[in-house]
Amino acid sequence: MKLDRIFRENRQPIIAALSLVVIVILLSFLSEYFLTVSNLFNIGKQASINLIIALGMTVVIISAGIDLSVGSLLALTISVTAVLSVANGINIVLASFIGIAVTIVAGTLNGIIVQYGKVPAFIATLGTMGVARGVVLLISSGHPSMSFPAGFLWIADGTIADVPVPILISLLMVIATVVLLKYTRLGREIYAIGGNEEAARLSGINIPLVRIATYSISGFCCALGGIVFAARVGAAPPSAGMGYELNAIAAVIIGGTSLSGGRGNVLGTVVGAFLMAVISNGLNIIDVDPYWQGIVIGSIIVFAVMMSNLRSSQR
Amino acid sequence: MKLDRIFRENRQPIIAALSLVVIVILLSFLSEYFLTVSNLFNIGKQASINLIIALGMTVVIISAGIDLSVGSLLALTISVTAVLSVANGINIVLASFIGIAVTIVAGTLNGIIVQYGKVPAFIATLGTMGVARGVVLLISSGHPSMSFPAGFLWIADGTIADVPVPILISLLMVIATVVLLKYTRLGREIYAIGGNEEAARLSGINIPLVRIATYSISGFCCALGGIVFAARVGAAPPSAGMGYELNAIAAVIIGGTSLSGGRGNVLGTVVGAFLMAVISNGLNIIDVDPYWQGIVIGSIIVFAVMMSNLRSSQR
Amino acid sequence: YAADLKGAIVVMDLTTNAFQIEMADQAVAYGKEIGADVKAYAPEGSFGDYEGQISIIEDLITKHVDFIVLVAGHTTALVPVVDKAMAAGIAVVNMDNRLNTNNVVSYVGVDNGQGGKMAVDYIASKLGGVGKIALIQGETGNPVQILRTKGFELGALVHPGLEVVAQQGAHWTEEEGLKVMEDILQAHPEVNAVFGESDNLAVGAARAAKSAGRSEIIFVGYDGQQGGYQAIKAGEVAATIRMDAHKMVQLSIDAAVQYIKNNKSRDGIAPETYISPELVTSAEVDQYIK
Amino acid sequence: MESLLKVRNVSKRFPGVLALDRVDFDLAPGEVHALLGENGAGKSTLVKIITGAYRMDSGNIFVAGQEVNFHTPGDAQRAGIGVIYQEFSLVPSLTVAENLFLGDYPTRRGLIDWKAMNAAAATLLSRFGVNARADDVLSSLGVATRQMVEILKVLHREDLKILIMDEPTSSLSEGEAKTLFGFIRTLRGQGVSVIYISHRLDEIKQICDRVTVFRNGQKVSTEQAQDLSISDIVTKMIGADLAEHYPQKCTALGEIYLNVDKLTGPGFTDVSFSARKGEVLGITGLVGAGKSEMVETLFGARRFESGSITLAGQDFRPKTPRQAVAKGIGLLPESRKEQGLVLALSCAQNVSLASLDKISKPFLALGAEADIAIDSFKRLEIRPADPHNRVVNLSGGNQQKVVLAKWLMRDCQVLLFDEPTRGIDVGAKFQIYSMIVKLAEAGNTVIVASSEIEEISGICNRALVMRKGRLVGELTGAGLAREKILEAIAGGEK
Ligand SMILES: Nc1ncnc2c1ncn2[C@@H]1O[C@H](COP(=O)(O)OP(=O)(O)OP(=O)(O)O)[C@@H](O)[C@H]1O
Ligand SMILES: Nc1ncnc2c1ncn2[C@@H]1O[C@H](COP(=O)(O)OP(=O)(O)OP(=O)(O)O)[C@@H](O)[C@H]1O
Ligand SMILES: [Mg+2]
Ligand SMILES: [Mg+2]
Repeated sequence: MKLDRIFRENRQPIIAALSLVVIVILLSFLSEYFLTVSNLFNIGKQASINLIIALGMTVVIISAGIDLSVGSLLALTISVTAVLSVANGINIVLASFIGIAVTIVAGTLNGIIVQYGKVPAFIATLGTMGVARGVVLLISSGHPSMSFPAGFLWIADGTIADVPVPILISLLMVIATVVLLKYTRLGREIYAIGGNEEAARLSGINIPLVRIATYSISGFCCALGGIVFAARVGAAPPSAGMGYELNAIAAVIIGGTSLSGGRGNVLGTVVGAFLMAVISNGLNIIDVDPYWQGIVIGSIIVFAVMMSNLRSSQR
Repeated sequence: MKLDRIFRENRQPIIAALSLVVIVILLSFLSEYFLTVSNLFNIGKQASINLIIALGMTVVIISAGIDLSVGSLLALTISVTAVLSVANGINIVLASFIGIAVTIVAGTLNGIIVQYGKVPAFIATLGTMGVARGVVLLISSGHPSMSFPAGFLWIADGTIADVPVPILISLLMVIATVVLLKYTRLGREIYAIGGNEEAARLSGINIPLVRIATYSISGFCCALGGIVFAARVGAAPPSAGMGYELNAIAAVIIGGTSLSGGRGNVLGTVVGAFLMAVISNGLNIIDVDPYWQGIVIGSIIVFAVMMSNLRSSQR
Repeated sequence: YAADLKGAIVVMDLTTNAFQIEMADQAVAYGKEIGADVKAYAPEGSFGDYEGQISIIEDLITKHVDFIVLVAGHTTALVPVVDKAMAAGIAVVNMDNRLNTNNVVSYVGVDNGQGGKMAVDYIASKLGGVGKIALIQGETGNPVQILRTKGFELGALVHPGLEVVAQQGAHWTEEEGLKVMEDILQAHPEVNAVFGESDNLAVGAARAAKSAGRSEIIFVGYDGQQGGYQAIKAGEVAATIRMDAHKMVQLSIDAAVQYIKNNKSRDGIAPETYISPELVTSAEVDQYIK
Repeated sequence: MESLLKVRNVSKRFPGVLALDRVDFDLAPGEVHALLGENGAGKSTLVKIITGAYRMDSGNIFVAGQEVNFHTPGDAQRAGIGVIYQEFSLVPSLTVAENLFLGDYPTRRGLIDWKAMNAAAATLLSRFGVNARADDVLSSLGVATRQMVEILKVLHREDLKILIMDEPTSSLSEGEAKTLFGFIRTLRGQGVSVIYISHRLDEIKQICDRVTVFRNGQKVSTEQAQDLSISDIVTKMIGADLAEHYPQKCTALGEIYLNVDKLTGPGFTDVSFSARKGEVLGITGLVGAGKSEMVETLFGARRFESGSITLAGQDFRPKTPRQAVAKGIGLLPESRKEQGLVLALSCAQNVSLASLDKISKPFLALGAEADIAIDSFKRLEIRPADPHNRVVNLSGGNQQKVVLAKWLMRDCQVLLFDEPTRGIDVGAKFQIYSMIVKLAEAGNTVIVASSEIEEISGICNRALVMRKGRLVGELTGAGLAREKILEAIAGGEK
């Protein structure tokens, strides 16, 4: 009875998870290299940035918003951190915190434009996407190649108890987001304004605060994703994160969160992000022709989501 | 009274149009070259492809869907046409028709996946975006450079009664879409399923037919956009149309169509597409530093939409 | 003589950038020629997905390939992962865009700055040293764009008669070149010559000029792509700066093979090899058209 | 006589609920057949199965002797079955005219004839005395007007053989209901058969020929309406006798707690009144009189232009509902789906929506949340009593009770009820009435905006009458008799 309900209400993430398992099994037959600890860690690291961003995106989408600026915000963190530390000699830890703070402010600005400027989230964050990217190009234009110090790279290369740090960071973020959404007042209010803003308003929920918070949270996730990215690449390329918005949104939706808001869960997003990472890693490992990769990835994703939906909404 | 209502119900497109006028006036003070007939035709030509695609996108979004595959579908038309005509010597007119037909079929497939596969439109069309791009790469990979015959280029360079053909084509498409949405049964049913699908279903509207039709229409618009693109560029680059989805969606939303479906109009989309084209053309004409362009474009668009929304939803 | 070696060429973009596609194709073909199994990889994402390149190299390390020819998307971003690959015993050869490290088997490339300068010199000679020129840049902020722009700007200083009247950014595509050129023609109709930082850009820009009836404007591209050659043959583009993909690939793979034969030692392998960019005009173009 | 519509052995199971259990139902040509039952008895489910909106698990349906199996509501429509659904089946973003002709637009040479459509709509609207224009966008209209549009959308069809009405009067006032009955009689005269679902049992005797009662998804009986008294019907519905009486009104009123002085805002003008602790104050009036605007303004959901509100002796200018909630005010809004519930959330989550601060310590006490929900489900007899069930799966009446439970959890000093018993069955109605009186007895101030005269008369200490946005009367004591209220509402417009 209880299990039955859990299954019923999480049908999409669960079947997406099953698809993931099927794909993993298939790939481990196709290549001996696939199902090795080192490759699994590999996948975990590769998934981490998209996953961290997608967590923030999940929060925003549950509140019936959307955030297209994630890629640019990620680049913003990286550039601010790099310009401060590499070019201006500020301590890397301090510089990172400033980079993160700036990005949270930018995210918050998204929320303010959406809430008080009444600009549809799509346009507001599309605007921020352009503006933040411009800022990144401007502040890094004098410094074509900035590399981070070796110590900083530990964030990408280090391990704790043999587990790579990026995987641990994503794990922590997943737990934090689960707790936020499931066990805090703010989380519940996020579902409420996404499900029916008017009913939420008439229940005394502070809509502006909740809405703006979702975009700040997304900003924070982008910032964290940016730090991991920076450590992974060891540099501050101004084009970092281009096109990430579609990947993050795709991970969220594959996981069963609906773009119309009010429903969705974090574990689905985790499955979605891993599904994407596994497919992309697997296709490289089994040497699928690059021309075919787009076709295969597109088909698998559509197919996985289709499986999880068929019969689900029968009356 | 009548006018009052028209204004009230079209507030967003009307104020977007006013922003457009303000920007045009500003730009004509900033550069003597801006407000010339030749530059206006220029802008019209530059806006045409995005506009044509955005018309189909308007139809899809009013039905509460979305189509991310537009850029890839546009490329599909181009490649199919080019491979058939340039590489296989089939008559260009016939080849174009086949290209258009293939693209309409691909669009229809989007609709079928969304309707019968119950895949969220975002994922379904994201999948098609990847698959169609893959197909484009595959079929054009043997032919690195295909150029279209001079006669074909007339579609981009020709004029009728001194007006460039791409502008006339967009004009025709605008009229066709207005008529479709306002004066045909299908058009109104598109609004109905976007506004309240359950109500539409209970009112006996054939949901599958209407939904699939919207994606076919979008496919047709992409195909037409592809033909104009091919004639403008004179070649068939497999990268054609990358990133067009966000531009088309932006034009639609700037024009006041809501992503949640059920409302919106074509003239708004026209204003949206022109707003984007004018800003981009204007910034080039007044020689704005490329680093600043993203910042300026993003800000203007957010600002224009903000203007049209403030006070609109006061109670 | 390189039988059974598994190799990879990793580029940035196998979809839009014809020159990178060309490099990939050449590498696969040359691999076949010498009996090595070379496969081409590029990130799924669009412009500038360095992170995707890193993931690919990580996957290649997992697969224990023998060598990687890397056309890096960024000068420093890929250094850490290249270090890892080298440490794993994989022979990494850096090709074309130069990495900010010496921990590779060898670097084989073309001096992009020199190419930019060659383009201006050619334009100056065609205009008799006097005229107005426009620059259409590639993806703003991209390292290749930065080098080519620098070379162009330095080159232009040498010709006091040349005036740069417009400088606009575009992605590396034909339609962006077309659109930017349309706008330049509005604001600076007096322009005499245009340098596009890739053949795509030059071809698109030339198309805009042709539509506007301005076929006399001189266009110069960069890369040596088939599209560019065709346009030169058709008289629409005057010249391109050719980078010999075949030669670069050959030098790179040979270096990798030699490194493996040497028991992973760099002895006797040139740490860097530059091949000169060549100017291709209608006089030379026929030999390159496929 | 051969039945026009014959339902045999129809069953339908939803996850966790057997909504219909081998049900039979017959509809004779030209009769008005009432379908009654408690909230969640399965009435709406049967309707949706007949029209093909839901698939039945087993059973057979015959229309005019032919077995039918409609796959979509469109099929049923083409077979001459018209339905007014309990939940609005209208498109808010379209105009009244378009909604009236949804799926069936008048066309000329293949194109939609807007002129003809608007003209036809205007005729319909005026014929039924609906106060709306053909080109009004539906979302700008009040609930009652929308309900009329919903009704007209079906009534105007010419090919109608069977008309199914699922609680058509739940948001209409008596006057409009009367008009509607007139049309039902006309249709019956033309040979149309009608299935009529309502919780207003007094209506049944007025227009129905036969009565079928459902209980817990099973059919209890079908009988001639004239053979049944209302209390017979109630007994059949709930399976036991219901002592149907209004609760004893509280008489010990406390001091004035809420005072409204010359309040003017969109929808109402110059309204002044005061309400005491322990008082149940009614606000009544015709549809569109401005009752909802009035209470929503007190709640901070709308802005007022001039005048003042005093709460517990202090000036009170709520800008948002949040401020009102913080001051101990709660509002049960008139439209449960749009304003009351977050349909995607569970019942328990809806119940706690206005009281999250109470269970946030600082993490949400999910166990306590469920317990509180179960508790209120018992008090209000919400079925199924599963706190984790998504509220969208509840029957209409039970959904309304969930909204009520939300405000009970909040413990407000002032409760504003806007049409509190819309769509609620008789049994539950009296529970809610006694709940309201208990709230007042506990020293709270309760304001009930309602167009149901019965309930104004039954539970209010005092009632204000609104007409066109103005207060036109105040009734107390003997003035709260049914006829007196009717008279005051109709006023000079008789
Ligand atoms: N879509 C659904 N999913 C799950 N359960 C449902 C669904 N629709 C109805 N139910 C359940 O089926 C039962 C019958 O509901 P139905 O709506 O037919 O009741 P009703 O008699 O119309 O009640 P009311 O008078 O309150 O409208 C209820 O227990 C309800 O919770
Ligand atoms: N959002 C709105 N925009 C414009 N007009 C509205 C809006 N809401 C209500 N109205 C109109 O205001 C008037 C008063 O409506 P309201 O719903 O307050 O009446 P009411 O007295 O509560 O009656 P009932 O609740 O029975 O419909 C009606 O004419 C209604 O159509
Ligand atoms: Mg019901
Ligand atoms: Mg009301």
